[in-house]
Amino acid sequence: MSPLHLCLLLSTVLFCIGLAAVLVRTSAILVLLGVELMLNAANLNFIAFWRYGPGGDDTGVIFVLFSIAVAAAEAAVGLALVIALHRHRRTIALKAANQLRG
Amino acid sequence: MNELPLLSLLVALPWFGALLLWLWPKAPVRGLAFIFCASTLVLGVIAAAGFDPTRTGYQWTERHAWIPSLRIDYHLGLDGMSLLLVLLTGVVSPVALATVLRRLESPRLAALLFLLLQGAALGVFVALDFFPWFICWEFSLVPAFFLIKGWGGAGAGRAAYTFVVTTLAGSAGLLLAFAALYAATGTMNFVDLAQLQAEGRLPGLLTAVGAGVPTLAFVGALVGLAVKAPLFPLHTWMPATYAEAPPGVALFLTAVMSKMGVYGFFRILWVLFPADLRVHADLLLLLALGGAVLGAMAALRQTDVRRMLAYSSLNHVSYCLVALFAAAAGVKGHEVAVEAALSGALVQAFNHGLSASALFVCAAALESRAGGSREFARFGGVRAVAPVLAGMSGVALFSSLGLPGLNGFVGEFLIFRGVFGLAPWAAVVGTVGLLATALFLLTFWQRVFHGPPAGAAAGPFPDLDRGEIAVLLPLCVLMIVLGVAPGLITPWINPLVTGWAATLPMP
Amino acid sequence: MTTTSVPSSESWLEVAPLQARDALLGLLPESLHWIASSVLAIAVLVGAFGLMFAYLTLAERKLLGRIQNRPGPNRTGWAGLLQPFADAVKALTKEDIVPRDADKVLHALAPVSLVALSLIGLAVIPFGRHLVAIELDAAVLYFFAAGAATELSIFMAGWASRNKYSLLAAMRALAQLISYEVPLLLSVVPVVLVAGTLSTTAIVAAQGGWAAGFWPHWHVLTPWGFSAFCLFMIAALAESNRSPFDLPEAESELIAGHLTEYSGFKYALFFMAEYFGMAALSAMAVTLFLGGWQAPLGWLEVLPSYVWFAAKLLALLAGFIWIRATFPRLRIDQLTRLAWKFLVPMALLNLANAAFWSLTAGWSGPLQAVRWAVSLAAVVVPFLLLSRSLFSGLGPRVYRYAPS
Amino acid sequence: MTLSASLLWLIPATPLAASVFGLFAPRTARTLPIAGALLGLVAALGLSVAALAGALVDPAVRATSDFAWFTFGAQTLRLGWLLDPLAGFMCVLVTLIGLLVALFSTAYLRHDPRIGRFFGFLSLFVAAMLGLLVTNSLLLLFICWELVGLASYLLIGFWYERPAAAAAAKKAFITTRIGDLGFLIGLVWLHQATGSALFHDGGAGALDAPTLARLSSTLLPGGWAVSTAIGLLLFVGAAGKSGQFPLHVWLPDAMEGPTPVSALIHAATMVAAGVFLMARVFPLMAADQGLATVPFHALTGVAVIGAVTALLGAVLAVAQNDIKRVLAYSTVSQLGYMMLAIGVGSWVAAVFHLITHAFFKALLFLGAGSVIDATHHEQDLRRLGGLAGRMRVTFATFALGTGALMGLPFVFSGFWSKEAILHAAEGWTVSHLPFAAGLVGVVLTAFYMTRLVLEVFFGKARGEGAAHAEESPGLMRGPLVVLAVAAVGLGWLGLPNWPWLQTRLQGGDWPVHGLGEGFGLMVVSTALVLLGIGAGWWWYGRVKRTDARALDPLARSWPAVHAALAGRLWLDELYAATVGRAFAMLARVAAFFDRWVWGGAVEAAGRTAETVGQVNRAVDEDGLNAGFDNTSEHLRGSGRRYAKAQTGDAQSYLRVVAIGLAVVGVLLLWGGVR
Amino acid sequence: MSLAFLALALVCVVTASAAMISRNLIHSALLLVLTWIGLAGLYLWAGADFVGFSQAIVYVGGVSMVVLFAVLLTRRQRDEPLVLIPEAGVGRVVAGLAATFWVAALLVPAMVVAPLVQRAGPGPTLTVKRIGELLAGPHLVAVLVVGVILTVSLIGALYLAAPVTAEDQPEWDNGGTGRDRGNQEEPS
Repeated sequence: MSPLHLCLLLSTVLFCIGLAAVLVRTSAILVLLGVELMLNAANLNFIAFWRYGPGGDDTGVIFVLFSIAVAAAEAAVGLALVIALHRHRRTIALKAANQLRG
Repeated sequence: MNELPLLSLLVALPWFGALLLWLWPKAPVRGLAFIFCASTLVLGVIAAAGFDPTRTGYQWTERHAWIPSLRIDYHLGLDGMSLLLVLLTGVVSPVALATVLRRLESPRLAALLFLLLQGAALGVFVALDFFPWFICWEFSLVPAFFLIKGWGGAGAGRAAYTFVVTTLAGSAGLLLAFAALYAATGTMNFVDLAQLQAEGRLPGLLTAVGAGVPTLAFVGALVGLAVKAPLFPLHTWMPATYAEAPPGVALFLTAVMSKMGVYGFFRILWVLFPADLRVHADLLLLLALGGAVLGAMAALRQTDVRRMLAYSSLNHVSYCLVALFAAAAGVKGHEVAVEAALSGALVQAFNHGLSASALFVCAAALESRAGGSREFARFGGVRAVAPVLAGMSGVALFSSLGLPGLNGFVGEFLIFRGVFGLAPWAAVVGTVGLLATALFLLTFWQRVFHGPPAGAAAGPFPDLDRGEIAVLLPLCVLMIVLGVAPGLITPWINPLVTGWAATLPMP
Repeated sequence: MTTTSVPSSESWLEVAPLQARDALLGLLPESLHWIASSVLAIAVLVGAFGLMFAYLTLAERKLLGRIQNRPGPNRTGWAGLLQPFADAVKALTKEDIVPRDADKVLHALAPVSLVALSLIGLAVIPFGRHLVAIELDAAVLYFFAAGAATELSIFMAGWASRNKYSLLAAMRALAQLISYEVPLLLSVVPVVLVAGTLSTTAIVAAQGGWAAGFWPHWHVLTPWGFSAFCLFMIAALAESNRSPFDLPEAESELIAGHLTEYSGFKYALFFMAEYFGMAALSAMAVTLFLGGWQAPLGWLEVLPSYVWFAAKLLALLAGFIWIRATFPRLRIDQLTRLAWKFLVPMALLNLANAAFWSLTAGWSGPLQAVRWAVSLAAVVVPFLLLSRSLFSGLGPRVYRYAPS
Repeated sequence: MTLSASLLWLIPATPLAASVFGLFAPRTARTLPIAGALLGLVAALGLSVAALAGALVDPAVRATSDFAWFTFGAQTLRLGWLLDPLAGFMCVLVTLIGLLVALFSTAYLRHDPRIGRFFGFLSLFVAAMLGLLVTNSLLLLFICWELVGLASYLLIGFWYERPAAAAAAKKAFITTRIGDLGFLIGLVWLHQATGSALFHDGGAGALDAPTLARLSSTLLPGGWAVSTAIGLLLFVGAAGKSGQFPLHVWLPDAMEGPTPVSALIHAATMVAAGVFLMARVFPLMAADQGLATVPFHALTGVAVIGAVTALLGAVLAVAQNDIKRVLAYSTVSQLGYMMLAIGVGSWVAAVFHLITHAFFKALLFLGAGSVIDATHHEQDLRRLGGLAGRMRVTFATFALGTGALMGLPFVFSGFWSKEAILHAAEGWTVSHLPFAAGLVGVVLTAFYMTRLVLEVFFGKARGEGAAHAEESPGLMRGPLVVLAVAAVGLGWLGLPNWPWLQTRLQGGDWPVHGLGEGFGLMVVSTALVLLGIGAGWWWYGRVKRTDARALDPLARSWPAVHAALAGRLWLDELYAATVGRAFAMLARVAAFFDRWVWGGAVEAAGRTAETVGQVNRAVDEDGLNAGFDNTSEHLRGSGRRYAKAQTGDAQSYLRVVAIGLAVVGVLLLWGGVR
Repeated sequence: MSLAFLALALVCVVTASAAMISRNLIHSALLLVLTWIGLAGLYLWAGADFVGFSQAIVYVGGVSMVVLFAVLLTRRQRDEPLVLIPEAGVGRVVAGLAATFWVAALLVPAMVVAPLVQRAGPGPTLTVKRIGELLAGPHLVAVLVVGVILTVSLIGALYLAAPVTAEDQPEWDNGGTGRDRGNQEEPS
């Protein structure tokens, strides 16, 4: 098990935890946190490949920086949505927001 | 070649008038309509003045490429025959318009439709390319349909329907014929086609397209034209239509629209399919004679004034066709007879236009005074009550009877002179038609005008008012003048007829 | 302390600390050197700043007293010198009350994390020519990362005590901290721009040397530098909840703010963390603007670098205390308006000013004067405009709650 | 003062101009139209006399003046005017009698409100008649011929309120029209054959010798000469106009018109037009005389028809009860004599008899008119009688006229002209039957005239109209006297021994022979006349009828014959049965065909089109649409099912995405998809 | 493998799973912050200092605050217990875990099988200057775009979250006016 594999393994685990949270939990905020976690797992991958990969260029790192910035923006908007949802539905359970259906 | 686009103006003016009527809500409808209607007569006279009878071929021509890719041109031209018919339309239209608009509370739409109809009719007479010709030919049906349907009698709807459908069915044949011609020669221009025919290449080209195509094309064209100028078996739409249509429209139909058919016979069949025409001449002559004689006979049985007039115009138009078909069978050596027959046909067409119009105006006058009823029985002794009406309709009646001294006789004499020279038996049979015509017209005259005043005549029966006299007088004067001096109109068609006679084949 | 090679040219005082360290490390096996040196560094830092904290509380109370024309604590030891130890004993012996419904874990964790986070910021500050705990390439970034984490602790404190007021106070404190973190960082950016690096040692090195023999290259002595320094200090005050911005635990406000439910040693820890935060921010200010351990004049180089550093640091701390004594407390809305409508715009403009400064570095002679003039104008004009607009909105206060 | 040929057109023009006053003047105008008409007639008379004088200067020459009417194709129709003694004499005859009749009419129609119109029509008639007389073209002759027909139609139907008059007018016009059709065919054929519309065009005209020789030499398929056929066709027209058998039926009915009309048109002039036509085209008719090979000669036909008509007219006149109908049949019979004269080859005798007959027949008619006017429009013999005493001048003139008609010897003109005809008929080589018919006609003529005179003037006045009759006013008696003088005097113009008229007409020599040569014939005819008179007196003179409703003496002796004659041999019914019904049948067939057969065909076409449309709609409706409808229904159903998958629960979507991701990944990596 | 990596990995995994399982939102938020700190450490361990510190600043400083504020602002009515958020049905849990299992079943073998090119030895060094050049160089556009994204999203978030007009305010939120807007009965 090379260090790279370990890193990837770790990021996969984190990713799956995040995914599980997203699929299972009913609270909107937790789903968002799950998503954040999945994003961070992805970042970890980048850094792992930057660290252990063939190397040569640092795009991975740059990518992570941008990913962090965008994730922050995403978190802000997501939570603003949750607050708006709460204002109208008085709950943040995802079940409440199911008007958009067939 | 005159530079003024007179013919385009001629066709466009009525349509422009219609457009103006449509757009200008507060227009003085009657005045405006008359101005545009009469303008065509003025233009016709100008065209006549500038027309050089001695020169053969077309004058006042305008030829512009319309659809270059299909080699279709916007080609207008005037020869003796078209000039004659344009003048006829010019004279008859105001009469018809006046009759249509008489005592009509909302004349706008009627006037508009009539102007469209008139424009289309003029278009037919001056177009020299099949494309514009056929457009005007078909387009004239539309306003006619609506005029009949809108302002006609009780059964107008059905009559208009049969009228349009039968004419359309016929013109479908026409379209097929010209499609064949186009396929064969690549052009639809009458002048070019005539040129091809003159060089004798047309039949060859047509057979190149398909084995039976020449005859098919001929039959198609024949059917299309036969329906319009009611040739005997295809005339069934006519009585109902003339009876049900408003008098003014019926007048225009009989005076001008049927002449479109005769014009078509000359312009298309005579010029483009002489050989076929000659082959079928006898059969067609028989049919035309049937039209003449049986038409007159049937008229005897009618009790409805307008239906009787319908049959009488069938009779007269059939005489034109008798002359045409007889001439078609003519061979070298019969030039005089052919010239007599053809010029007779054209003169008769023109004169019938006048006399039929006058008769229809009188019929309209009678109708309007008898509360719209058209039965003979409703009248009696009108001459005592309305002598001027009696006098005018007398002139019209005797003119259509063919009394010498009036214009009817000239055409009749020429036709009989021509037909006798070409097919004596036809002439003899034709005279039976003449007799029958005299019989039913005088019977009508006797029942309606003579005898003690009865029916509607007993009640309030005002004589002709200024409007009606203003319409009828010019017609009567024209009938008398042309009767005495037919030389006024024959010079235009003489070179044409001589030209045609010269092309007769060897016996 | 990373094992840096010791240049022989410097006076022995400079290198004394290094040598002492090497001596100590020598006792241990080579493999443990790395860990030992870092533990040593930590120990030294904690010791130094702990001691400083103690006497800082004393100094503050003495200075406040003197400013308020009263002696200040003088009962414990000679002129109150033992007061800090007395306080310490008091804090330790006080009963540590924890609310029943409080989130025990968070309640305990909050003060500890706050102190830890305040301290770890000091790792990157170059106390002397060779006295820097960790030589980091992105040192400044590390320092502010640590600083940013402190808000968490405050939230934990506010939340864990299960007390409406403490929670509300925590929220207000957080609002203040967040809104002042922006100008703090923005005021640092010009320095990084001009120095061209995030590493603190490089920044201090960049401020070495003197122009025209007597004018040190300190950032504060440039127009944009001075403006940036002022902004940094105001923001620092707000970050460490001091004086004009000490709304969260001000007496006249919500009791003790997010510290209401704390007593005893935890409360002392909070108190200590606050002072460590203040000290850290002052140290960063010294490094960035006051030339770190650089001596003000050429011939003053004789004193060791860490002495100059300590002097500047103490001066700043005195300034803090001085400000606390003189400025009235700001209301929460005035506070945030100051941040967003004055500090942030000034910092952004200052950034442009610094850019201009660094681009025109090559100018010489008369152009130098032009450069100064433009830079000065770029500071003064926005200051005047913004300050006028700052107070334009003030009108009679609309009391939403109190019946008019 | 002579009138040259080129001014000939003035003769018809003046009355025409006068007619315009009559026709277009306001209805009730009286003086203007009358004055106009009379002035026109006087002028025409003057001109005619001048023209006659011109013609008589050299009877042999035919002065013509031609003009172009109009051109058709390359041909030009040339018409012209012709002046020869025949035209001159006829013009004078027509204008003179016209004038006298006009004068008579002013009195006779003084009560009629539309007298202006009457004189308009009268002038129109005279104009047309004169035009017919002086024309040099068969076409122009035909035109005037028809206008004369029109005028007669208008005049017969003058009192159009009376349905009988209207019907009579129509019948007259139609019957003459039938004849005219034959005329038209003949005219057209002539123009076809000769190429010229003129009679005499310096050798190229239709009647010039070279063309006639050509015509008679060209034979028709049946062996007939072209000239014969054309001649006979023209004779058909003449028969129509002159009331020859079988086209005579309209003449008795024409009596519905005012009496002056009957006098002028149906006695003197118009009916004579047919005879004039035959005289004018005599060269054409006689062209085939010389050809032995020709199976039938035109003149033979004319003679036969003439004889039959003469006999028939006379026979029918015997049993008529209307004074004017008796005279009408008498005219028919006399016209028969004229056609007989032409048929036997002597057109001069025919013209001579025509001239004399015109005068005494006009006299008789005007006499009858005066009787009718006096007895307040009583025309039935049975209700007249005893007028001799009351109406002396009318009786005297009527008696002179009767004498001339019957051909009382030597004194009356009728005797000489009839003698000439009988003399010519006697000399006819073809057959003697016409001569015999002529003789029988003489007897019958004498008989019915005697009956007429006895019934009207003698015996007791049987009707109250007759009872109060008194002599007509002066204006009516004047013309009667003039006509009486002419009726007597004119005979002497054509005496066998002094054939002044004949030489002028013939334009050449005329055999002069003494009285003795034809004396035998004269004696025989005089005897026959006396026989007729005796018979007349025997039946009607011996016992005067006293009661209007009394049976006619003749009916008592031969009831069957009398009934037949009274019914005019049922000829009208015969016509109605044959020609009338045939026409009606033909008309009904035409109408039937028109409505059902052709109409039916179109209707059928319409129906089939509709049914095709119906079928098409049915197929379209049930077949295709149904198919489309349920497929779309099916789609919508499935659509709804799939919609359920959209639960709105974000997480369920994410689950699906995850699984999808896994599946796709697996496929990509190991599925060997790459 | 270095002890540090294992420790950090352990921290991350434990805190992450705890966060996701925890029933108390605040606890899960704070645990997640720890995860983020663990991750920052991992980045530092991997040698990407700058990334680690920015992760720290952005997540621990910024995002955590936003999360915590969100949690606080969306707390239930005063009278409902904060903690117990009713869990979804068992079916949902099973389905979710199944899906996760399938994804894992894809990722892990893929990772194992994947022919990864490894580079032994110390990791590349990345100085701040290098990062600066990269950002200001080839990735300048990306930087500007991210700037725009941040501005827009933050303004959007602000708009979404803040109750702009009266009717947006829920009836239970009396806008801090003290009066209970729900029942506006007249003061007696």
